[in-house]
Amino acid sequence: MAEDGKVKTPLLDQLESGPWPSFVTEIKKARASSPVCDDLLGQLELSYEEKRGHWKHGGIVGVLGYGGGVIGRYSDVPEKFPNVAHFHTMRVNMPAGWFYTSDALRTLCDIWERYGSGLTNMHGSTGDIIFLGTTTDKLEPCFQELARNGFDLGGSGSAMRTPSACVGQARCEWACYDTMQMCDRITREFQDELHRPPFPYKFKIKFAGCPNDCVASIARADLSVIGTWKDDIRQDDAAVAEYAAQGLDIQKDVCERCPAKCMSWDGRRLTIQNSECVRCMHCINVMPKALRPGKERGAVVLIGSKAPIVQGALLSSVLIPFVPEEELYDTLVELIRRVWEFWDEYGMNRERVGELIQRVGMANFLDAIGLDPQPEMISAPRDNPYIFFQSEESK
Amino acid sequence: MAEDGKVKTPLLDQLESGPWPSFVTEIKKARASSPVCDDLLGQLELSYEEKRGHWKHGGIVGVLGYGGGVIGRYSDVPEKFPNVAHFHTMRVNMPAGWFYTSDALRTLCDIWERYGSGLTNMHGSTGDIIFLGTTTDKLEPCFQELARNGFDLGGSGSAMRTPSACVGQARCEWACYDTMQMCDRITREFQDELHRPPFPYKFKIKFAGCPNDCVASIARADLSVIGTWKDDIRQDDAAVAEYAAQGLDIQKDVCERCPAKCMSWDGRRLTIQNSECVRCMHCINVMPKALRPGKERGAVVLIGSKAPIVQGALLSSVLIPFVPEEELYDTLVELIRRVWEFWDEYGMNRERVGELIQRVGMANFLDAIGLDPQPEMISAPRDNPYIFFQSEESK
Amino acid sequence: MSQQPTKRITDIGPPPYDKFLPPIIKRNYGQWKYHERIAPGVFCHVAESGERLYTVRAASPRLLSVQTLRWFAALADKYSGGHLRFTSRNNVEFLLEDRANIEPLKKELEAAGFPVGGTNNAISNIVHTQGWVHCHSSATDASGIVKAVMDALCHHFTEEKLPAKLRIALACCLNMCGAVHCSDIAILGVHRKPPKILHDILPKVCELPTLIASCPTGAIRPKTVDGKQSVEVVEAQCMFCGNCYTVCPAMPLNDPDNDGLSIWVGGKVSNARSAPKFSKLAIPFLPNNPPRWPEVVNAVVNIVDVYARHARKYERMGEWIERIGWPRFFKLTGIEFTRYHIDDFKHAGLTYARSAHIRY
Amino acid sequence: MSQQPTKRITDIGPPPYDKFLPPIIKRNYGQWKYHERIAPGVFCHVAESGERLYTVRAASPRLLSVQTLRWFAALADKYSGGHLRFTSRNNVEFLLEDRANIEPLKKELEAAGFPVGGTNNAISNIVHTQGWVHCHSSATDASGIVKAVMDALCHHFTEEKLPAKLRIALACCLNMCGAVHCSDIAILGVHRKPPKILHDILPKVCELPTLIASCPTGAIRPKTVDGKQSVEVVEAQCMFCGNCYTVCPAMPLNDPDNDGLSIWVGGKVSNARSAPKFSKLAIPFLPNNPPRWPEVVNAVVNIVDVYARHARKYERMGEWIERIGWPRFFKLTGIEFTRYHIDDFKHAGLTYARSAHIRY
Ligand code: SRM
Ligand code: SRM
Ligand code: SRM
Ligand code: SRM
Ligand code: SF4
Ligand code: SF4
Ligand code: SF4
Ligand code: SF4
Ligand code: SF4
Ligand code: SF4
Ligand code: SF4
Ligand code: SF4
Repeated sequence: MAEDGKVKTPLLDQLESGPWPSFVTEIKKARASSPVCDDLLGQLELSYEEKRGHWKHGGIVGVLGYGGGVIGRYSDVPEKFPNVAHFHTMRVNMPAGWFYTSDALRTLCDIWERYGSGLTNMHGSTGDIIFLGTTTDKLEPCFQELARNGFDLGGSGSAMRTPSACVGQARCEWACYDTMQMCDRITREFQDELHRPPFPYKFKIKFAGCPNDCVASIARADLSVIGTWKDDIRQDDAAVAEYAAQGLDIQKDVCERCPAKCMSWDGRRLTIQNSECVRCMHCINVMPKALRPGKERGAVVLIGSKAPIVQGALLSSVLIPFVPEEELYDTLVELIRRVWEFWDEYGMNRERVGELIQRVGMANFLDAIGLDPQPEMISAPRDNPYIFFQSEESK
Repeated sequence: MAEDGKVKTPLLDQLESGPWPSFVTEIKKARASSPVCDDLLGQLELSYEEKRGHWKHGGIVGVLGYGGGVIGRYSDVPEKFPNVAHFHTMRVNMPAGWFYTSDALRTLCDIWERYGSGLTNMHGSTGDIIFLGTTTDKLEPCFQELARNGFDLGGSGSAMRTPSACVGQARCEWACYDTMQMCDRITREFQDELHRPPFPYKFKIKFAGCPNDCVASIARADLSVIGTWKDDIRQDDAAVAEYAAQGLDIQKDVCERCPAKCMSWDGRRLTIQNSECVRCMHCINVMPKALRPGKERGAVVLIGSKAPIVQGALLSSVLIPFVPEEELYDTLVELIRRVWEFWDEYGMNRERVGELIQRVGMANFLDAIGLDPQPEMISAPRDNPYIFFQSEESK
Repeated sequence: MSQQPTKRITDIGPPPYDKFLPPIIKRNYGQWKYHERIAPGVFCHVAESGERLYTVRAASPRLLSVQTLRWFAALADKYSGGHLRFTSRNNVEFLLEDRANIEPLKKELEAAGFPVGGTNNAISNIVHTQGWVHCHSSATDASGIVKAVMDALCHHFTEEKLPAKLRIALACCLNMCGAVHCSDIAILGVHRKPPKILHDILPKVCELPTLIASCPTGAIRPKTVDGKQSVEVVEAQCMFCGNCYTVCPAMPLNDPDNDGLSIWVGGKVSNARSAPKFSKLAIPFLPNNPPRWPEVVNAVVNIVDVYARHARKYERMGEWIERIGWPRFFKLTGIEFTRYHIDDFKHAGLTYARSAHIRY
Repeated sequence: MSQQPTKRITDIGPPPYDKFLPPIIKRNYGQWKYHERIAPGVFCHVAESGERLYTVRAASPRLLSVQTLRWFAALADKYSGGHLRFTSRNNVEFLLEDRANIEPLKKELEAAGFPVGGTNNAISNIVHTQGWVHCHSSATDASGIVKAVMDALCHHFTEEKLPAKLRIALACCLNMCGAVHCSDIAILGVHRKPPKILHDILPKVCELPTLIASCPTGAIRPKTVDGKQSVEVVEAQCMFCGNCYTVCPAMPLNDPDNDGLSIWVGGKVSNARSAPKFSKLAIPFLPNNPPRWPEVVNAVVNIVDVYARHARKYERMGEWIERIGWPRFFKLTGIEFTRYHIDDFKHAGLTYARSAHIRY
């Protein structure tokens, strides 16, 4: 701390200029209501000087009866910055689609001002409301006041993590199922698994309403639910003509960019060979007034994506090619339970489900969860002759 | 053997009918000059009855001073078929491009009639002339008579295998370097490595005159030398027009099949954006009279392909993106020596050079043989963050 | 299962999904017909009913004080009936029924330093992580680099002049909380030195088997150090992933002189046109240079500029690079190709150039 | 280095590359300008000098008696100045200067049962291996299946009616001497039972360390069997590759009831259009049914027919399948998709469908 009680932050101050909103300014603003921000700025300035972080490995802290929702954090220079000696994060389960009313937002602000630093992340990259920085004693009271106001904690540790959903049918014409409702129902269904880590490692679920995947589910969720449709793209020829009239080069920018090469434009009429369409969304994206997903809607369910630690990053891959909208909830609940059961039994410590599948092989995984192999699950069959023929089949 | 001295082969006989030439007929023809064919037919008929082979694991047999060129083979039912109790194969190094005169062919026939079964494979899949079936005592005299007539043995075991080449400039307008001569020179340069297995495992070299790769070098050779060109495709517009006139759909069958999508056809003129061309040969293949490889010719050198045993099949990958025709021989000799040196030292028993590269990593392999990394060597950079930073570079 | 004192409230889950929805959305939920672009950062969704919902999107530093959140709330009360949301990339969106409110809202936001934009073929907010603000594992800061980079690219947020969407993400260590592995441009904090082993505390704070198992390359071996059970790291086998530190506090990797950043390009998440792709290595290492990381900013700006100049309409970064080929990418950007670009992990062999397809 | 008695001739290498070339080729070596298709199996190369070389290509069983070779030689003397060659797919080619000789030569060849063809968009000869004729390692015969399959497909050899070249290869065990791993259609002999261990001879004929190391899955473990050092095979870990047998005769895998064939499709070698590709599994197992292997013949004929009906011009098997997608391939061919089609080897994860791109 500097003598006059106010820290000097010459390096951080340089991040207050420029057109992009500044997190430094935010921390300084919060000083008004919370003294800890001074020490946070101080420690951060120190990190900027030394080019190294000053946080210690988090310890296990939390609220009664929950195994997660809080990330413990301690300064490694507490003598210098006593107010951030303890600086835990609370993860608060966001409302589906990240919708708020001004009142709801103010309620959250009041609570966090009372119990914490007054600093937040809106939102964390799993989707939670992140309350940045408080002490162990504040966790429980803060949690209960949140609860009284209708908010619960999010996930951390080896638990189901806070599921998230794209804005979906609330504001998007392309949502092939109700992402927000589905996220809400699944989150409630598995409250116990969310709050009390029962698994070998974390399990994330994300709901995207269409193949644009606006929540990055295919890259960032152990279970990725992506809306799609089975029937033909709905087409409004008049609207197509309008786009053409407005100067859209339908041949170049639409037909030639179609990955299935199943569209043709003769200058007047657009023809889509829907049987070849792979539901990529591109043509619909470019002409939202003219083209829309079909009416026979549902979702493709994919499994296994994650960041690289430690066996290398994975993308989710197709597990169920199509589930009709009306069967989606029951199918997912059933599927999730089976996957967890298998993972629980065979998953190693800190092994994500995607890594488990890679280790035991997709075919064995399918057996275990009771699904039949389908060609839609693969991009190509094996190219190596190393087939483990099952002895039942050979004589 | 059947009573009357002639074996009955009811199963094999069924393979003498039908439009395709029959190997059974061939074996029967050879009976005229060689009694062993009876026993070969007998044992083969037995295999057809029992659905299993009747050859034992080959022993080490050969000719004086050579470590290869012969595959030892013994029957596991010698009591039934004494004439094929020993039935070794001799591999004879074929003439480049598999060209023969009728006299040369007759010479080979006479020799093999004298010393062996009179049965051959023209050719083995590495390219050698295969003399099928003789006994240990015949190997040396047969070899020496071949030698007196200008033929030498081919490779086997952990040696440089008989290199092979496409017909190239002898009969192909697309050959970007002299494949047959290159094959001839390399084969002579490394006679010792061909006849006296010095390596951890086999090493195959194939020469293809252009990217059509008519000797499957990219799939079947540890070192694949594929002709290509650097400048523009030579184009004869009149001839293009002719093809169009004859009904070739240049837009559909040529432009749209171009992997680089660098061709355009306005119904009268074909335009190739040569800077984008990836030298795939397709357009040239379809219009040989109109399009030809450029004049600045040479080869791309690739390394590492092999069959699946045991780490999985590999395709060769780019090692030198372009070597001008005139520098090709010296470059190859130098390169081959360096590769062998490294492989000799670090290769494990029965580890092909491609497998070694996979094990130690391409970058380390390049260091070892003294080549600089180039982006042409990869289809894409790494997507994982697991970089082994070299300590020199970090402080 | 856990027993809780009855009066405590637990396991209630998040607020019901429809609790905070504006009336117009409740009325037209699932009935949206199409949307129109109005201006950068402003679009309009039209319902089957004919009703129109206007969205105004503004930038956010993500790290927000309650003061700013209250100000957002006040803006919402003033212009959007108290309704707003945040996006999956951490921008704030105001949901307006009255088109007339768009301009005044934009003015207030911009005046306060919250640019409006990020829609369509623009650069949107940078998904990022905690960095030195809150994480123990970081090789660099997160918010500071994001601020510096977006200051330089802000015009691409407020305009829609790129060939396609361009998504940038940042993660401060290999855990990649920002899930940067599928971004058009990814900025990733990296360590370059093996963990320092704190032998004195290690036996107390770490489980040896877990620690040894945590190393993907098997670089960690048990070792007795003055009597105490501990471990050693075979330095040649360490690729600095930090997984050992995640499971054991006694294995810190932080090293001011050697920590820094790497740049990755060409990833995408959407299924639009091409399938989702991983980001690939562009620049293995850039120095950690706070407060404004000029080397990182310049590298990112250069890649964006080259892409903007050369890519075709609707071509994402990765789609553009695949069309022109990686050699051309390195040529156009002037980025040096090094041994580090050549994969040597699990599936390395599949990244070798296994054809004679070459551009000269 | 080796010392040889001086009179012995060694290390002379093959005949000089130009020794057997016909004069017209010597005159125009490297000076060919273009080629023309004349008829199936017959094409003409035109030199810059204007000279024309006619090639007539005939089928060969590859396994040839000296009698037939002498007959080829006689034909060459009669029609092509004594000049002929064999191709990389084991067909025989006669090299004619006089166009008038084409028809009589064709007639003699066809009369003797050597069909002329295999050029352009046809099925050429099947690259194959030794099988029961000469190899100890084979799970099936080679020549017999080739004969049966080509009898059924001979019209595709003598016509050029396919969308593109179609290359078939056969290998009688996983060593894949036919290098079938990059063929439009590959027929591969497979074992389905672990090796039987001949404990009595094993210690005498095999090196234990080499043997144990030879197993890619580590299924072979040292074991003492009635006093003698030997090995055991963990059956669940064996995928029947036969590598142990290659290094150790005491580990035979042959098993008449369980050996058989698998069918692979979509590979290619050329760089024309798409890059070279590996063949992928179509049918995991078909019974070994000599002398004519009807199940194999029907399977191959069916795949060829479906391909011929659906592929576009100049689309190789693999290019066609990639365009329509594998699900459609299985549908059109009526081939059952099984657990065995899903890769579980090294790079398996990369073969999973990692996008939402699906045809319904
Ligand atoms: C807060 C957050 C980053 C942020 O600033 O937004 C975060 C912060 C941490 N993550 Fe994360 N992760 C966060 C989203 C992610 C994501 C993105 C996502 O969920 O979409 C990923 C990549 C996707 C994935 O799960 O694979 C992610 C992959 C990891 C990993 C690597 C896991 C893996 O299997 O690859 C670790 C390491 C671990 O779990 O031990 C990790 C570990 C951590 C820890 C707990 C550090 C540690 O080693 O214990 C960080 C605590 C920082 C702190 O002090 O606050 N975090 N983490 C994100 C959670 C906020 C929220 O709940 O909304
Ligand atoms: C004769 C021939 C097959 C034919 O009928 O044409 C052949 C026959 C044998 N090969 Fe081969 N290979 C033959 C070309 C190939 C090819 C194709 C090529 O060279 O283009 C390959 C695949 C390409 C490659 O090398 O990867 C091939 C890959 C193998 C392998 C697996 C090697 C690998 O690393 O994957 C083995 C196993 C071994 O070497 O132990 C093998 C082993 C064998 C052995 C020696 C059996 C053994 O395990 O010892 C066979 C002897 C059969 C016999 O009794 O005559 N053969 N072998 C070919 C050589 C004739 C010639 O010299 O022209
Ligand atoms: C608001 C948001 C969803 C949410 O629940 O928060 C959203 C909303 C929309 N997205 Fe998105 N996307 C949102 C994140 C994403 C993401 C996820 C991400 O960036 O992490 C992706 C995947 C990005 C990727 O591939 O790496 C995404 C890929 C798309 C695409 C496909 C773009 C492409 O060509 O690849 C479209 C279609 C388009 O823009 O033409 C799209 C289109 C849209 C539309 C037009 C859908 C609609 O009709 O309403 C929405 C507004 C237009 C626009 O330009 O933003 N959205 N969109 C997210 C806004 C993030 C932000 O603040 O910028
Ligand atoms: C004679 C031979 C070379 C030799 O030295 O023996 C040869 C000769 C010719 N090939 Fe080839 N190719 C020969 C094996 C190959 C192989 C190797 C193989 O099959 O194992 C390939 C790679 C096959 C693959 O990709 O799997 C091959 C891929 C081609 C291609 C590319 C075809 C494609 O579209 O992928 C062409 C171009 C074309 O046909 O249009 C070609 C074209 C030609 C031309 C037209 C080249 C020329 O201008 O002379 C030659 C005769 C035409 C024809 O249709 O056969 N040749 N050609 C080989 C004849 C084998 C046979 O008896 O059928
Ligand atoms: S994922 Fe699809 S449905 Fe969801 S917001 Fe994006 S575009 Fe709309
Ligand atoms: S959705 Fe994609 S695949 Fe389908 S027609 Fe449109 S662009 Fe083509
Ligand atoms: S590889 Fe090229 S040069 Fe050689 S024969 Fe084939 S087409 Fe001609
Ligand atoms: S050679 Fe291939 S890539 Fe080049 S222009 Fe012709 S078709 Fe296109
Ligand atoms: S990426 Fe690494 S350093 Fe950054 S928040 Fe996540 S775990 Fe912490
Ligand atoms: S940093 Fe990674 S590689 Fe290095 S020792 Fe730790 S776990 Fe192993
Ligand atoms: S493929 Fe196998 S069985 Fe056939 S020849 Fe080669 S090694 Fe022998
Ligand atoms: S057959 Fe292959 S997998 Fe089975 S034991 Fe032998 S080497 Fe191992």
